[in-house]
Amino acid sequence: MTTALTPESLLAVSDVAVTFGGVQALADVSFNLERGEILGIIGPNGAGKTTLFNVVSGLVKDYQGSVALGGIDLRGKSPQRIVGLGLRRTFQNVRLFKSLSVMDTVLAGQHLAIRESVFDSAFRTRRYHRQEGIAVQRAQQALAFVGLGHVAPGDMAASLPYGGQRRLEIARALVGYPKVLMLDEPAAGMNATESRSLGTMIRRIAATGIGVLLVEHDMRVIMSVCDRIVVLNFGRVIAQGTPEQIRSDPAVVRAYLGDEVGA
Amino acid sequence: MRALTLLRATRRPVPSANTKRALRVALVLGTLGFASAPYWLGGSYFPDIWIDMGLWAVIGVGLNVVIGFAGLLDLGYMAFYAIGGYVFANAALYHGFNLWETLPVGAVIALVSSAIIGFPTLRVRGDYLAIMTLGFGGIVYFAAQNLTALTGGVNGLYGWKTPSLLGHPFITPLDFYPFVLALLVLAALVTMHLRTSRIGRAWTCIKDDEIAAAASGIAIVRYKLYAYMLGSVWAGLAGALFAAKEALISPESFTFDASFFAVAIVVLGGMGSISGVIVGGIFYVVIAEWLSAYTGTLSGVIFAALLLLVVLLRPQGLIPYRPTFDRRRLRRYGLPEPPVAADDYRLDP
Amino acid sequence: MSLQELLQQIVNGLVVGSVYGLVALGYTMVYGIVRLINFAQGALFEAGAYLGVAIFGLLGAFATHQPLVGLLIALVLSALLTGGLAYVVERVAYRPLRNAPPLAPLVSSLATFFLIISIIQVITGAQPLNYPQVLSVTPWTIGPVTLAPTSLLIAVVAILLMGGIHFYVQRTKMGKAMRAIAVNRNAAALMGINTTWVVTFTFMLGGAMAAVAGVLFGVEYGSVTYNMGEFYGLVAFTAAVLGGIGNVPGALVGGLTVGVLSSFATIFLPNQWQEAIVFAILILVLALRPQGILGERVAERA
Amino acid sequence: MSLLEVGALVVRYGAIQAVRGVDFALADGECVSLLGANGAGKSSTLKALSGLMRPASGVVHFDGKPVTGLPAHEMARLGVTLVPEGRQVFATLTVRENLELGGFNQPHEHNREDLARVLETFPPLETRLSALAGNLSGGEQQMVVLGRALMSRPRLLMLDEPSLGLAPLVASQIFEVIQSIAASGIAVLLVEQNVHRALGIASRGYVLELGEITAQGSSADLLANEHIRRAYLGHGMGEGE
Repeated sequence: MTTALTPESLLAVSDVAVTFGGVQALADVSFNLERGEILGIIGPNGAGKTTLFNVVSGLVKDYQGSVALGGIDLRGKSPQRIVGLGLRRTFQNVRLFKSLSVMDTVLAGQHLAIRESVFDSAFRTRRYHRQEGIAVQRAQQALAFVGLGHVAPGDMAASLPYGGQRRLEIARALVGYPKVLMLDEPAAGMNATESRSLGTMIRRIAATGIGVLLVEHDMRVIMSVCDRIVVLNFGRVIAQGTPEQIRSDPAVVRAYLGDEVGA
Repeated sequence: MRALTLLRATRRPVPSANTKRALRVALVLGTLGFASAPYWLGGSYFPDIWIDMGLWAVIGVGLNVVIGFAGLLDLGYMAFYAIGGYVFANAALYHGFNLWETLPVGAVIALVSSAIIGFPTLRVRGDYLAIMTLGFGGIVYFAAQNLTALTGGVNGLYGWKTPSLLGHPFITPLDFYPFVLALLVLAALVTMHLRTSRIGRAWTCIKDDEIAAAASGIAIVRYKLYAYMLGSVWAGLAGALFAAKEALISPESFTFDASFFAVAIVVLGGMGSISGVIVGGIFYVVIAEWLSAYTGTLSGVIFAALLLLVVLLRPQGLIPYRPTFDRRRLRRYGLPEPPVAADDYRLDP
Repeated sequence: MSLQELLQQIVNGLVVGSVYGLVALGYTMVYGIVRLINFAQGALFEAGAYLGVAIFGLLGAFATHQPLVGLLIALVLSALLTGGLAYVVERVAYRPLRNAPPLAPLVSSLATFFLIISIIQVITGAQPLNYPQVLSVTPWTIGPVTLAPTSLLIAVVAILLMGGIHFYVQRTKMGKAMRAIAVNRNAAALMGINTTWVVTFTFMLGGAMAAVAGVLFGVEYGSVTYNMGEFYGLVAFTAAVLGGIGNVPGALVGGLTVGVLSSFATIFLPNQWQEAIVFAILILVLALRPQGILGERVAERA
Repeated sequence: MSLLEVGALVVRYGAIQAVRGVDFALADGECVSLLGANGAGKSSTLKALSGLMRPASGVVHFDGKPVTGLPAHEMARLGVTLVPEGRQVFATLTVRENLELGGFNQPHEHNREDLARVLETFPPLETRLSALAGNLSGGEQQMVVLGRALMSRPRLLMLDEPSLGLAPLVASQIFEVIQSIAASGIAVLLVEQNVHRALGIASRGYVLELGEITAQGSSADLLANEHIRRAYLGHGMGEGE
């Protein structure tokens, strides 16, 4: 299955293959992600989802095929450069900065957007105040967007309850105004109510035009939020389609529940 | 949205405004009183000690950028103190430079040399970094002992013309004291400003979690290098002042022990805490001075034991840094204070 | 510079290098198993050397009449006592920080290092102490080089011990447990290995080897100084890194290399620069080949 | 009497409660399966039972004795052996050394006997005894960790996703071995994503969802139950809530 590079797609993953020490971690993986779309990536443990995330975010550099973001080939670009091109991610086990306040966390997310030199910072020039003012305002917007608008900005990030930390991590990514947002198991550790409100938030994120790549084990979230779903097993795409199609796809059911004995 | 009310974090009880104001006034008066002590105590002993405290406090403030802000263990920090000192001594001795003309040169050379040593160093793993800076400190120490043409060897350099400013010569320690104080205030202010800015946040991110920092677009190695440079420059300036005030510079001020004490000052005072490391520097001089009346080596035992106790029992140091975000900044930037409702805003650059 | 001089320096370098290797062993084993640069190792080396002085002092005339037996007693006792000290260091300064941020154990091992050498300094008053002469000092002349019998004894003891440790790590149950922990501590615990104890034991073994090196060093140079742990600790660390930290044979290779190189430096450079050479090697290795000569024994996690 | 009894077990990672008070039991020689989607709390349960993690609360009895919170090496000495997820061989040690480490607390004679038995069970390992375990294929590594576990003469063998990442044919071989282990009288607690295979081996099963047991019963009952499908593939949000 060969998909031509489609520059009009926001994120185009074409024929990506990765081998780790003789083990084929990914093979022939192709899909596109459009503006405002939510694409779920699912599959049993060890299916290659993390490897795929690492390829797209630039942590795995040795792969075949191509990944393009907004028409720009990502091959050979450092993770930090890819962030600059408009790709942000969250982590499976929340990774917040333990010695930053809630506000500073979201300001740190704007590292690439804030234009102040060391001199501006050291001597608090007018440009410093102007830049910080804009950054704080944007941070407030992002915090409000993820439902943390009422939290005291000076509270420590780590003092938030778990669900709040997940939201803060999303705010830190959103405030970089990404084109593509990759969410790595955002519902892990959440109860049903929390994951439902998380689903609503992901929809609102996509509504702003951001393409969302969602890896998630909580099927309720996946099935209710995603526009399309890509299913991986043993590093290959075994199904691709809408939640309805995926739910009844026999290959998917087999991947999750295993073969009947003797089959 | 009901679940969100659970997200509201609890806060510590706030002391009343009056208590806070009284405390702040007391603190300011106390600090002023302490800082001006050499003037009303008189003599030359006290100004000497106070200059020592000031210089060690500057060392603490500078090294705090490296260790406290960016989380890099630097065991060769005093090398930059040496570099500043020898740059001044050479400029004064052979080129007739005055202290004030040399200070910027010393600062620039400390910056450049820290960039040169930092560039290969900061790519290695965290624990190797400590060793590498230790090796660098060692090389500078041996260079100071043996590059006789530049450093005067073990005897050091001395005998330059007394520095003067606007025709006023600097002879007594009290002449130098205001400049040490000014350097300390500048160092404290600048690093405090850096801490709450783009670069300071980047350092904190790197210290806390390099992977998450990179995911926010922070160039790890470059910002580590900045921390190393912007920390080392203060040692360079302090070293130049130290040489000028002593009218002598020799290798014995830059042994590994001195770098160890610098680390101890930062960890004891409180990593990241500017007031903490200043108090740490003062505390160090008090202990060292007080004990030197009995035995010079006992201060090593006491400081090592204290350092160990602090790491084990109070890792945040004596005066911990409590990061927060000052609400007054919101007012300053004309922004509403929380709660901010989600519907008021669109996410749009 | 003559060929004879060169050969002589190689021999000198190999003798002192074997002692470096023994100290490096402690760094390498502890690093291999818990990924900690144990700064205290240099202080344990110094403590071992000073304990040796004390033991020789207690043996008094006996050591003069039976120098080899005296040396053996000094080696064993100093190793045991320093091993005990290493136990205390591990319990007090390392174990409580097992889950602390990575800076904490580094700083605490640094503090421990400084604490031990400062205490030695306070007790001995910063004066160098003399070591008794163990064997007759008439050196042998072998072809173009001269070699003191003591030096040969030292090299032989050091290299035999390193061989013994290598065998121990490769062949015994405890050694296998150490290597298993180095790869994967949790999986090792699942095998029924008391990982806490194995780590403590590794610290003790490293300390004991440092003590043996300290006594041998004292015998070779005839005296010990209060700050020897500082410089030679760093030399040994350089040796460990050069050989490939975490790698037991690497400690020997690194020790001998550093020994010979710094010995060469005495030919080409003024005496004081010998020490700077070691720092230069350290920085160059870390910058250019941090995995060392024999490569780091880093496991690829499956 | 039960070999293993777990009561109100809670496991937390910081703020996250991974296991929210589960109760279950397992008789001597019985093979029981623990099922559920990723993140349901299966691995955390096994980690707590093996001593790798301290449970936040709850009680665990093994062979009638309280063993809650014992460290991993003591659990292993009691005969509770976990084969962790992702194989985790000692990559830089040889296969023989890996297997010998499995019998760390067994007398030397046992090791010799057991090594022969393990090689009988896994013939491919015979020729690879002196190879470094890290250089083996995934299937061979799984044989090493299973063999390593058998060397400890376990009374309760806990397996965490033994077929993870293995090609179907290799996985089949592994399942056959697990079946024969269970048949030999060793109690087995099996966590496995291949539900049909797992229930084919186990006599009973428990279904975990978000850290709680939501279904249990005989393998036949569970296979017939829509509940399993739901636990893995989910329903739309709002349904069944």
